[in-house]
Amino acid sequence: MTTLERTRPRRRTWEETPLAERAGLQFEVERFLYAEAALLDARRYRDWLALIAEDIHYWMPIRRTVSTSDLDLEFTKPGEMAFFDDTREVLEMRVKKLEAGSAWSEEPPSRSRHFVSNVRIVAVEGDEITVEACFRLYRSRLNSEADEWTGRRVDLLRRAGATFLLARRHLFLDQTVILANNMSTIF
Amino acid sequence: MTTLERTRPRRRTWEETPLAERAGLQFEVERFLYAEAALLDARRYRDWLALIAEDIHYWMPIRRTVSTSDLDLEFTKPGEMAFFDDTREVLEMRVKKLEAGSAWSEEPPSRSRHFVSNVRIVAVEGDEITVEACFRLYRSRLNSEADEWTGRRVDLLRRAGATFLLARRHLFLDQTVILANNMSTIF
Amino acid sequence: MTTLERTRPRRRTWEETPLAERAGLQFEVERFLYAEAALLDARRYRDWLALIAEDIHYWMPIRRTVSTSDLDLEFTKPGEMAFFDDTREVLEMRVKKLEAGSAWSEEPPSRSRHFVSNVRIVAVEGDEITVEACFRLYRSRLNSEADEWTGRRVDLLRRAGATFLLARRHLFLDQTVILANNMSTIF
Amino acid sequence: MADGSHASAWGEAEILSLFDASTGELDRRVLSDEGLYRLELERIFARAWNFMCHDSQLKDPGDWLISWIGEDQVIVVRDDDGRINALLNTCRHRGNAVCRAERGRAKSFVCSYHGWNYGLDGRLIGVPGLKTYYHDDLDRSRLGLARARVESYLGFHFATLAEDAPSLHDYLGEVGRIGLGMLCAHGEVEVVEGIQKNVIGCNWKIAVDNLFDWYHVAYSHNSAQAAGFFDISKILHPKNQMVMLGEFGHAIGGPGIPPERQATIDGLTDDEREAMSRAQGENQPRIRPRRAAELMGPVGVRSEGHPNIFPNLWITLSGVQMCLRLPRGPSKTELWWFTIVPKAAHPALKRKMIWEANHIFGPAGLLEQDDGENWTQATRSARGVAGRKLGQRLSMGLGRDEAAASGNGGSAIEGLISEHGQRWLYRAWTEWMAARDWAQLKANHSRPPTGTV
Amino acid sequence: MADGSHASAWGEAEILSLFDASTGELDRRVLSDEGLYRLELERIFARAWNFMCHDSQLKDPGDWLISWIGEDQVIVVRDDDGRINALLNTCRHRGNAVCRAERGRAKSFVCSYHGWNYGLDGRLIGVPGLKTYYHDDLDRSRLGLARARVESYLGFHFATLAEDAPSLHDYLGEVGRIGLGMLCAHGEVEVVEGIQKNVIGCNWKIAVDNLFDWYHVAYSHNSAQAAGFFDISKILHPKNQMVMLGEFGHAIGGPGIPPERQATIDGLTDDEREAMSRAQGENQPRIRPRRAAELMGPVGVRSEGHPNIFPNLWITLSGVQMCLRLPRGPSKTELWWFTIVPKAAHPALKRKMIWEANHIFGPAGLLEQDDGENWTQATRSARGVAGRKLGQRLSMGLGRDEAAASGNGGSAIEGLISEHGQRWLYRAWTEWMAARDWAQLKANHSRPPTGTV
Amino acid sequence: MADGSHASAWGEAEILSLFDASTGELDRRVLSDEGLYRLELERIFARAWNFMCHDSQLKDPGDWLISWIGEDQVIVVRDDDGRINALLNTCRHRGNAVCRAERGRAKSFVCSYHGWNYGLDGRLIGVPGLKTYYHDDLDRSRLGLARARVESYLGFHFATLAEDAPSLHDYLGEVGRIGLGMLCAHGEVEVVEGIQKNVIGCNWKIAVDNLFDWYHVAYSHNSAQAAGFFDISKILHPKNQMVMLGEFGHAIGGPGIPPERQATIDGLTDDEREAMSRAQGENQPRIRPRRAAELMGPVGVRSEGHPNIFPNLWITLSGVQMCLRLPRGPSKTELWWFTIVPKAAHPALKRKMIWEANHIFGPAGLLEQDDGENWTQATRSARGVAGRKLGQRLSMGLGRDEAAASGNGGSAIEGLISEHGQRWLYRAWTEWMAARDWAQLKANHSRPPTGTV
Ligand code: FES
Ligand code: FES
Ligand code: FES
Ligand SMILES: [Fe+3]
Ligand SMILES: [Fe+3]
Ligand SMILES: [Fe+3]
Repeated sequence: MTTLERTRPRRRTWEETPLAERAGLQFEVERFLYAEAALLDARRYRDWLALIAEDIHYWMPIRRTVSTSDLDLEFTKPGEMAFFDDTREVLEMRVKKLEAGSAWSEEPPSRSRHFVSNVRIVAVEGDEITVEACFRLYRSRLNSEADEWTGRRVDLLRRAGATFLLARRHLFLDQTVILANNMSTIF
Repeated sequence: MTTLERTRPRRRTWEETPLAERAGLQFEVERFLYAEAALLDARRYRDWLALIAEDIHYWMPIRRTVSTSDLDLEFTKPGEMAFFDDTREVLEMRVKKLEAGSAWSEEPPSRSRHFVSNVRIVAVEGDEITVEACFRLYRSRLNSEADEWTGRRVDLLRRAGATFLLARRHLFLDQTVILANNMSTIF
Repeated sequence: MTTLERTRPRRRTWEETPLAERAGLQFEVERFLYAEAALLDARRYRDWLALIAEDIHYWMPIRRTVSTSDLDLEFTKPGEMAFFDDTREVLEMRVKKLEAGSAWSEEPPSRSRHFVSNVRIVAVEGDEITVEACFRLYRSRLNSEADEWTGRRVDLLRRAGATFLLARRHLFLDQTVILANNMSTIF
Repeated sequence: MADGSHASAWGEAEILSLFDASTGELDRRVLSDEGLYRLELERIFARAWNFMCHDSQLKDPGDWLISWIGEDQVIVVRDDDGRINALLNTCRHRGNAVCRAERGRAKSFVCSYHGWNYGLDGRLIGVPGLKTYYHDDLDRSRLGLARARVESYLGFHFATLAEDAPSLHDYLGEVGRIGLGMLCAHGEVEVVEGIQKNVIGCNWKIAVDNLFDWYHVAYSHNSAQAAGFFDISKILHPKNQMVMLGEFGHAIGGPGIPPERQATIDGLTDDEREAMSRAQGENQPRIRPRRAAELMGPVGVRSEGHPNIFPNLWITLSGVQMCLRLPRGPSKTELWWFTIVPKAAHPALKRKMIWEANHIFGPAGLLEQDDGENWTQATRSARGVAGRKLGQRLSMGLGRDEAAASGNGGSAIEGLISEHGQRWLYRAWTEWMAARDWAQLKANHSRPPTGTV
Repeated sequence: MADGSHASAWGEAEILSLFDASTGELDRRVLSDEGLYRLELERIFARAWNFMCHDSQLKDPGDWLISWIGEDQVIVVRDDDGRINALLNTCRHRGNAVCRAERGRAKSFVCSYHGWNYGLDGRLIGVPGLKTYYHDDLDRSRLGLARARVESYLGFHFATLAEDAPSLHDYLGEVGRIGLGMLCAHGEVEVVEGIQKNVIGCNWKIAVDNLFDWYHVAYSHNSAQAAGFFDISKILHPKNQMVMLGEFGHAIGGPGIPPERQATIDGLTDDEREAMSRAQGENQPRIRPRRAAELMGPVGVRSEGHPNIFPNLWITLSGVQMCLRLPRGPSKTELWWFTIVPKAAHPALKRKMIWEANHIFGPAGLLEQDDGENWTQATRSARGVAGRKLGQRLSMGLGRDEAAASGNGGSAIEGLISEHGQRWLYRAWTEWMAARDWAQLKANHSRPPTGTV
Repeated sequence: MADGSHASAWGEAEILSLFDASTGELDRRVLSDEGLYRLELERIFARAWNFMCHDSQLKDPGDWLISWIGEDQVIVVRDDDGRINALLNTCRHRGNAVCRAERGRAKSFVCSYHGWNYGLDGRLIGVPGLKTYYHDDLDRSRLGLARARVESYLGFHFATLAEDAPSLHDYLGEVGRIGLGMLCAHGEVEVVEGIQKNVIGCNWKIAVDNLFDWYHVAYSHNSAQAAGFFDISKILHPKNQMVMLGEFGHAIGGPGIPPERQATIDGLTDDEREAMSRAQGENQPRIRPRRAAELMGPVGVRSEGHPNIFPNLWITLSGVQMCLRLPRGPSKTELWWFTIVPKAAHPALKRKMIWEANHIFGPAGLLEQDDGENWTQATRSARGVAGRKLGQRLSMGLGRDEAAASGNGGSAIEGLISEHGQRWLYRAWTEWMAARDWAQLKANHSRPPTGTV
């Protein structure tokens, strides 16, 4: 939510830009996000890394079940514990691990499907675009094991020539207890 | 189906308008529907109500398992029993209820995710736009309870200055027996 | 993956066409795919057949759980066994079967929902457009049986006047063992 | 999945000890034990008169719908003679389901596996290859769809699998008949199109005992009050409660009309009562016309509470809705909401009744929403190793009230909100569960009490 | 999940009473009871010869695939000497699965937990830290992967966990061997790439007995006929049915070639037979060449029906497909579809065979689609308290036909469509389930009958 | 769902035979049998001291969080006197859950069903309608939330449901106290915000015994090494392993500091030790200050291994994390990861500790990811009819090492990587499971051995 709050002023200015321009950017952004998702589902991790900015913050805080009065405690904060709190260096390690052939939770490799939906540009500042979306990651393993994770995603895209780079990905999961053996897949 | 039937003539005229204009409207409509969904998932119910028209009909009929020969009986009709058959006044009550802090089925609050997909403008008449979409509402509660509802949605959007108002929402669920403790979430 | 590989050179040329044109085509393609999906969910199979090209190849190979080193064996190849390997003639038989009123796996008829997401135009050659998407088919039956299938879809659309025809549909499922009584639904 | 094909581990004495009527102490395993659940299917649902449908749901010959006796599916169908039949939905050849939809209209029932064809009365009337493959040697008279006994009262059809069950009339007794009478108090009724169905993660009995529970309304449904949906103070009448107890576990609990007020009403014509109803504003049950007295008797007519036809049929909103609570495992219950309106009611009144039914109960109902969450948690905690040993406490009003004979076999307790109804339910439950057959149940069940309860 | 670690509640007499061969009455609990299911894993699957794979699926040393014995996973692998081994897929150290993919090629099997390394024959050939941590004190010879016995016939590999099981050859007997022979009638075969696998919510036995069930074809698969996919009248041959019965439950059911037609065929050369096959048009089984007689014998060669190798291997389309029915719980079965073509067949013919296999059976098959729905409902209704007491009726043709010895241990019944095959299956099932071990089963199983059946 | 309301089928002798300490042979049913699992909830979790939380998680009166004793939910709350209470999360009226969030702050606990109100110490302080509906006749003193015994050591709070359990101090014994001491070796600690929770499809014990398992590190976590995330050779110390065994199943396993190195350390001031820690680079446990000796004793202070407080509390990273393994059925375990930092640590050091904790363990941890897959497969194969008969082999180091008294009730084994810890765990498990009560367990449990083990 906080993000939504924070970005509201920004968004207003973005809303003022002409429809055609906004529609065009929406197309470019969706195209990028879909292509990025397809690389992960195709297990083309190296090509995926090529879309990741040097300074990326890839973060999934822990969600807790709390009463309405405690909603400020729903997600852990930066610097507290998290499921993912990665720099590019860590993401590269995750990729190396997936390539090792001995990452048993992904050997044989899972079958993943990254659904990116409800894509919304919430802020544009210079060459940086903040995008919110709903995600659903479906993972099927071995004969019949299936996991799914859904949630809200806040990405920061940065223009880099003809394409974008992913400079921030914050993942707000809709689960508290993770109902899966692990989270060995890249979200 | 009936809706599809009814709107076919209309749709044709809509199809005649220039591509660019149709694409622009598609962008605006999706943008509105995604923003509306985000408000519900962010539990910003008051802001959501601001998008609801005074004369909204928010309706979810009951679906039944019937043979091909009885498909006209698949959904209950207006005036018969339904899961939702709400005016704006009822929706305001639902919101008040969610805010009460004693709506036990939502206290602690659920985690919802409204996926809006396959968005199709099926008719445009003056400032009113009929939009069909596939929806998937995912709800996670407490430690591990998860429900999902999918179906077809027929919305009527009405232009109101820079934004739209939701003047009709008809929800056609893909379930007969509801496989959940309740439907305490707004769809 | 192979498809992705193969289409990479092509794609580049497509990428060169002006943004507005690409966005417009994206809109047309999504519009077609959503309308096509809606026909299936509305059980309007005859209307759906009207969108199918004479020379369609409707194919769903079998997926296997294999190690990283054997990923070339993950899907069966054309000419090997498959779940679907249909010509238009076979699709017409499937429709006739669904209409027979004695296709017990669909009598009473299932409730299906075709979610088409992450739509990506990967190649345009003359009047033929290659489109990739993520799909999720949700099927609900009788009182409470629910199945879902997700995967990657590669479609070939061919311009036919004001609309397109579906000239190829290759479905790459995210399951190996099919966790359902049957696949009596059209994907 | 429960198979229940072998005898239960639960002995009679052990079962009787699961509820102590003298203290209101209930053993929590009653809500969670798998073996007890399987025994319930045998000793309660297969033995009781189960509600199937109302006459108006099956207008013409061939009209059918699916209902349940416990976890057994039943086809309820009107045959060409207009009789209602209840047939197990399983083919006598290989057991396939003969009907798969929820409802329909049929000339006969053809099995989709090999095409055996059954008449609307269940008789096996067609067998492909009877002459050839079967050499005409198939005792068709013994191979009809299994029939349950069907009897009706006021147009409400019930079915039982027990040959030795008493007649429906005797089974209902005064209290059960009052419950159904309440539905018809305003004249001949019909069921509105559309039955809301949903599944709750609770034991079926906690959903049933809740209907006697007027204590939970104020707290559980506080948010509906806060939303301005209803005014608890107007409907609760905590000091004018009446609980009626009947044989075999039937009971009614909730507000009662004080004798003096009823006296006034008795003095009025039906038109005057209608005027009075209109005058009293929202959320007030409509005052019953004279005919109600015949249907409900002098005591029953004063009840504006919740009847339960044992085991699982709740009549609510003073007769506007019924809710079936169908067992789906120790921790799962399927709810079916029926809405009933007088055939002759003015369209505007019907609309109002339907609108209220749509918004009060059902999975999205502004009241009902919150109950499932409490029931689910109560069921869950009955599974814990420590939790299930704690017992539940149903002592409200115990030993504080007087029961008087209500005149025709039942008895009535008037006073404050209490848990008399819940205690009566669980006492009857132990008796049903301990009895090997109807003979034993008839001999050993509690009679409605009089005097201090 | 069934743990089955304690003795079953089912006694021998009770088991034998579950099917009455004299009336064809089958107790429905056979299809739903959890305890019986657990006993099946012990007394049928762990004891029987289970189909593993065909030789062509494991071309080279190191080629392996996963198969199942009941619910136990088995690695089937060709070792360096070309022998096929069947190894339980569970490490002898801490039980981890040694293989997780469906198939692959390996030099050895390394466990992903601590790295124990097993040879292609299952021997434990490497243990990290053997010298240091284990002080070279680990009896490796006793810690290889558990081996099942493997024997083959015509290139089809089977495995059993029972030391005391008869040889595969004796186990198959005449009827089982005819079944496998049918697959090879047109020459040496290979399995086509791609096995369709899906899970159906039914008991495994109803899927198995269905293969003898030519009675259901006309009604269950009516829609495929309506769609113009096939012409039932051309394939059913209701008056020329032949059922063959073998020891231990093996059987074959379906159309038979009348003796006179077979006589004509016998007079033809293989080329003439091919010409005749081409002449007869669609959906007709290809006429078998001379070699078929050696493989199938004078009676068997006349069968165009469905063999079942007890318990769960169906051979269909006169030898173009096989289907395994793997138990996954009392109400769940996993189906595996194998497609078999003669190695030497013309590519065009192979394509045609594959196309047909792809469109007839499998989860999207135009025929197969509809069966699962019926089987699921038949299984479900066997769970109901009332439903499971009704029994199933397998009496078609009972006492109406003559069985004659087929020459090599089996017997054949020729006549109309019947349920002889199903009765034979369930009779054998009770014998397998009642027997404590192979010795008792050998002593107490039914021999293929002669005379009136 | 397990109901466990009837006595277990498992006798004492049978239970004791499930693990053979003389060979290290473990019966696989220990990891899969439903009846054994239900018995574990009664005889291990309801009886043991279960970890609830650390003092820093409940700063102020009214602060509460949910924890578990087996499958029973517990509210852990600090009351107005600052005492920590552990209360079963189930209302004494009808059993509803009194708290549904994971954590919160409350003045009292109000049940959402009927509004019964409980104090922070569990006392029933408010009952709507107590005077009216209950006529003031409700023995509130007997209807408080059920309380578990709570005792603490070094700020770590534990709870038990067993009246007859020894004190926490005696229960922990030397080895348990060393484990908790390890967490505090660097000074008073606090729990970092955010507990990672996830569910794994394995039996809880295989997750527990794995913490003693330094043999699996090299192979299971090979990919983390390949990714350059850590350097196994720097952390494994295969030749300097120390296993400590304590009463009631507590144990510690992993690298030990050689006496000579410890002697050097003992000679250093805390500042010198800090300098030494900084000097030694990545992945090396921080050298403990002088205070550690008091907390851990002369032998314990040399352990850099993994303590387990029986049954399910793992202390890891030499005291930076704790992991609870909560039972959720025979084939399901819920993991909770706690991260602990010294209150006084420099912010930069805290950040570093949190960063490491976030990336090593937890469902996305670069090490932890791979364990679940092996545990799940080991559990699955323990269910198979054949698989479960094979046993597991825990013989590493058996009879090869010397155990010496560690001075205060425990004993220590120094040497190579071994399975002493796992054997001690399963031996204790059989003793806990066979004992009818604490008296029997106290009498019959194994004492930490000395001499050859
Ligand atoms: S099962 Fe119904 S006709 Fe055979
Ligand atoms: S479990 Fe296989 S090596 Fe340890
Ligand atoms: S259940 Fe808690 S107050 Fe009634
Ligand atoms: Fe309520
Ligand atoms: Fe069939
Ligand atoms: Fe590990």
